[in-house]
Amino acid sequence: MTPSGSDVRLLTDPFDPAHELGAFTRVHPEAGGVVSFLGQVRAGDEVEALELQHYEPLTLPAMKDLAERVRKRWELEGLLVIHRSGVMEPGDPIVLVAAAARHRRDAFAAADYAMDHLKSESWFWKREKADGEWRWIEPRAQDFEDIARWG
Amino acid sequence: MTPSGSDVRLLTDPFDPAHELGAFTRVHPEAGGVVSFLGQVRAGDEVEALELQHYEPLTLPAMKDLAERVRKRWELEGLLVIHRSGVMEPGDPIVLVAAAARHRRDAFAAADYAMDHLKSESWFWKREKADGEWRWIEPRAQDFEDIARWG
Amino acid sequence: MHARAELVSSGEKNSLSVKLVFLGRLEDLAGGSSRKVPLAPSIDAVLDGLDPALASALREPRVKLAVNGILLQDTDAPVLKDGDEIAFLPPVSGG
Amino acid sequence: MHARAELVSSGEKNSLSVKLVFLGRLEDLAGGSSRKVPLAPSIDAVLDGLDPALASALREPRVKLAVNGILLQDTDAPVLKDGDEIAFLPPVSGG
Repeated sequence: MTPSGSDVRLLTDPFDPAHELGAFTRVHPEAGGVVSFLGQVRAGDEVEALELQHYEPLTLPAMKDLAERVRKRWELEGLLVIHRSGVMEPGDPIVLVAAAARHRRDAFAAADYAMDHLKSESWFWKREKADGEWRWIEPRAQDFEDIARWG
Repeated sequence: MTPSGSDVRLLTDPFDPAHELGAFTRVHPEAGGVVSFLGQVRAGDEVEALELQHYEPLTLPAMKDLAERVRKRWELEGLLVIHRSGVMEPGDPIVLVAAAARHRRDAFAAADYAMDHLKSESWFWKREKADGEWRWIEPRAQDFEDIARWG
Repeated sequence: MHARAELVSSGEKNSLSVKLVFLGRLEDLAGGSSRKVPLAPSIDAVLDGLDPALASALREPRVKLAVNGILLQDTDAPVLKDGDEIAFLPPVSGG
Repeated sequence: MHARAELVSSGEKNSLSVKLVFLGRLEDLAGGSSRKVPLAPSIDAVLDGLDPALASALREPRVKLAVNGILLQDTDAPVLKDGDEIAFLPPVSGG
């Protein structure tokens, strides 16, 4: 927990989103609503594995900066940001963002904004394994559109 | 589960949102993202207890209708709607909505829409206990504004 | 919480009745969540048989009605029969 | 995954060096995630000492640079010193 009450973590090992979300909710009983986003490695595609690479001196500090911006923009009781790095398999959790607020609209907007900006700005490089071959993923135009929504 | 893959429940007993969300996520590994909203009885207000009353012939059928509308409007892998009825205490979960989708935007919009419409349209009557006195809650103008966002 | 009325009245053989169900604050006004009253041909006639203060609260335009779980439109004036359940639904609380 | 470079070089006393860190697809091009190269006064001079194909990929405008964890602005041309860590950051993957 930072002084502002945000919990921002970069993990190299698997995590249990239900457990994390339950713990987050329990410490914010004064919040009327908690909105969460869980991103996981999609099963059923041809992707056999996914690797996220981070750069230690930049990645976590930038995640914490983003959390601060979210806290300033909306009235929240708490904010949780957990992001995996390393090799993951289909069904594995990649990212969990949760925003606890007295008012539902704040919680939705904060989680949505945090995800758009995590996806497009964060210092993560991604590669996917398909047919036994690893391939680096380039940026997607959709991310820039998502982020433009926030003005 | 209905044929369309929505899980809509009206419960008169407490439920564990982390457990429900974990189970929902596990049956939708093909979804890239899961957005959830958890509404709980706010702690720290003067409210000692909250009671939601439902009317059996209308309440659950209307929740199922809403779920169908959400499924038609966005491309989802799954939709979970759990709503409590009966007497609850501060910190108790009231409502859990979760939308699983291949694409993040669909999951956010579906959960947001479902909550706006659940809150404003659902056949629930609410009373709160404060200072030992029960008081019925009237509709809020905010709900009509929330719902107007969807056109 | 409120079970659908038994379609066959379980009371005395000759007492034809309808069941009134009061939701939300109407429960407090009615002094109970439901009540059996003698069958009358129309909802208006049923309301005429109630305490005038309660009848007036039930006639408020914001109070919606359902007969046997089917929501009535404003212009609906159903003919009642023995065992019908009439629910009086004040505005939902939202929030 | 990539630890901040030790500010005091742990190698031989006389081999002044900088550490290059290659992220994403640049790791494949460089044949490794990091490399120690002899100290040169500027980033340009360091790049001039590399294989031309790699140097050209590292000079792409979309590749950002960080020195000791501080992101460089386009016009920054820092004077390098022994033990500095230069990271080459291609566009992040998003999605």
